[in-house]
Amino acid sequence: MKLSDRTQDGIVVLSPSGKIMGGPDASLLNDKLHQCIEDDQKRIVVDLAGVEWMNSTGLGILISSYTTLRNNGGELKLANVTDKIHSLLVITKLVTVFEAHDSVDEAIGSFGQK
Amino acid sequence: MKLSDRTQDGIVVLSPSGKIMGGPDASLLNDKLHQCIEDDQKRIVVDLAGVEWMNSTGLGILISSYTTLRNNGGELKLANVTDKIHSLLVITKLVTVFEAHDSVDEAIGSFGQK
Amino acid sequence: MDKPVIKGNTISVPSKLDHLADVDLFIEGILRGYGTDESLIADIAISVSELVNNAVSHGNRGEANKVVSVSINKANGSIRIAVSDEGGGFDPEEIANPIADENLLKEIGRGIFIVKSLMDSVETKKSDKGTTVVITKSLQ
Amino acid sequence: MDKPVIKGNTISVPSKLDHLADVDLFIEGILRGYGTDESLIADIAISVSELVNNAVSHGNRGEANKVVSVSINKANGSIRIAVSDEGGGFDPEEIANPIADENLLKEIGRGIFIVKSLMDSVETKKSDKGTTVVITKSLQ
Ligand SMILES: Nc1ncnc2c1ncn2[C@@H]1O[C@H](COP(=O)(O)OP(=O)(O)O)[C@@H](O)[C@H]1O
Ligand SMILES: Nc1ncnc2c1ncn2[C@@H]1O[C@H](COP(=O)(O)OP(=O)(O)O)[C@@H](O)[C@H]1O
Repeated sequence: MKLSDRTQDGIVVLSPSGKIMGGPDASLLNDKLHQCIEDDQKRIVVDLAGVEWMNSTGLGILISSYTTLRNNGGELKLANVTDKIHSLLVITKLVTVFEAHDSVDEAIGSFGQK
Repeated sequence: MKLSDRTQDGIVVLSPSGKIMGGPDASLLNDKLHQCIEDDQKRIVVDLAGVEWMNSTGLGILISSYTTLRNNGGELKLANVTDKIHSLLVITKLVTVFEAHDSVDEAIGSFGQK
Repeated sequence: MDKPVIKGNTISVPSKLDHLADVDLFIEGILRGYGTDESLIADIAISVSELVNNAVSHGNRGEANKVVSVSINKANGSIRIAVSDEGGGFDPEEIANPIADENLLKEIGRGIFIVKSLMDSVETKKSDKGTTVVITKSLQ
Repeated sequence: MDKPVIKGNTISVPSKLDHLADVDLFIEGILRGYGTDESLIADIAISVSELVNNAVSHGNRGEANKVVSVSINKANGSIRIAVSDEGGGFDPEEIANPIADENLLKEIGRGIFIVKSLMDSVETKKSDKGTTVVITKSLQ
């Protein structure tokens, strides 16, 4: 896995890429997400366009970030969920938990509407 | 590659294992061989029983150790050359350079006969 | 052992999560050699990564001197993969349901459930050497 | 790029010798998926390791931000492997003969010679993107 991040319209966009399978890579995303929370950057879009696949470790990171953000008054949204990851979200019913958007712009726009 | 070493009858026996393909592994054997020379342990048997295959990097390490030892009044012998490595020694004519023995004991014994 | 070792269709790695990627390269290689389609390769690779994670963390309890082995073969139009650890095993039928409301937001506990969903069968075998989880998937 | 990336039957790695082992795992996986016999797998793996060493050290001159790609396929009973780098290429026919007496004790210069001995053919192709060395080996 690789991880790049940027800020757009005051919202943090995290773009992991490759496979999220656990091990040294997984903590990269985990650490970054928790660092955002510490930095009081609580509106986060995780852009999954470049993620080939993830396993339950990846889902666990997303869930833990989602709940941590929510408990701190923040919000995590997904963008560009690929077919493979969408299937996993359906299988695990996490599709009912995450707000997902077709593009990063749409995800960012949805924060403003509140 | 992995490398273990021991001393038997005053002769150093180096036993690499796995594949010798270059990269971080290769320097392991290289460093060890040159350390032996510095420590004035100049009679060395390289036991190839555990080496699945090597490429020209492996041959280069053996040659450089062989010549360095010889130039310092020492000697390097091979033991348990597998079929795959024997073919490479034949292809590269290095079979005419290295003294090879069917076992570590035989290689060690051959030093005494001088 | 400090490196992956290949013997035929089996790869053995030290029990560390750093080696997840090594197992993945080998298994994805074999599957491509079989001519498996890309979507199925991903499903199998995901499942294997779950089982190797479990073998390292639960089976071998993170003891890096222990070994995890993964074997793969194809027979009768079906792929069979066995993941072995040196631990005491578990019963895949007794795992809490991760899609029950009270578990939905838990961070862990979805691995075997996902494997069961993606593969055709998941079985565990215990011996005095350790535990092997065997998964199969038909190529149709 | 900082990790191996697989796309179909191609693996691309950052230009570092640390990734020799990654390429080997993938290529040995594919060959086992093809059902190749163990001795031939070793000959091909040795040859690929020579070409990747060269692609990293000579082609990409050790610049880690460059990429080395290795593709493999099987057609008409023959295995074909292409190793690409971003360098200016070379002529495999113009390499000094490593078994000539004056070269016998040299530390380097045996790689391409070994590949030629083990494989059926070795060809280089140059484009504006870099150099590709293509080797083939018949399965008989
Ligand atoms: N190889 C194994 N050895 C021992 N116990 C295991 C093994 N694999 C799974 N388990 C048990 O099954 C449980 C569920 O595994 P899993 O569904 O992968 O979720 P997680 O690993 O996230 O807890 C684990 O918590 C563990 O108790
Ligand atoms: N991919 C490459 N790009 C550029 N030059 C190469 C490449 N591969 C080989 N060469 C050239 O061919 C020479 C011989 O290569 P080889 O037989 O593998 O021996 P060695 O790499 O030990 O020198 C190299 O020294 C280099 O000059």
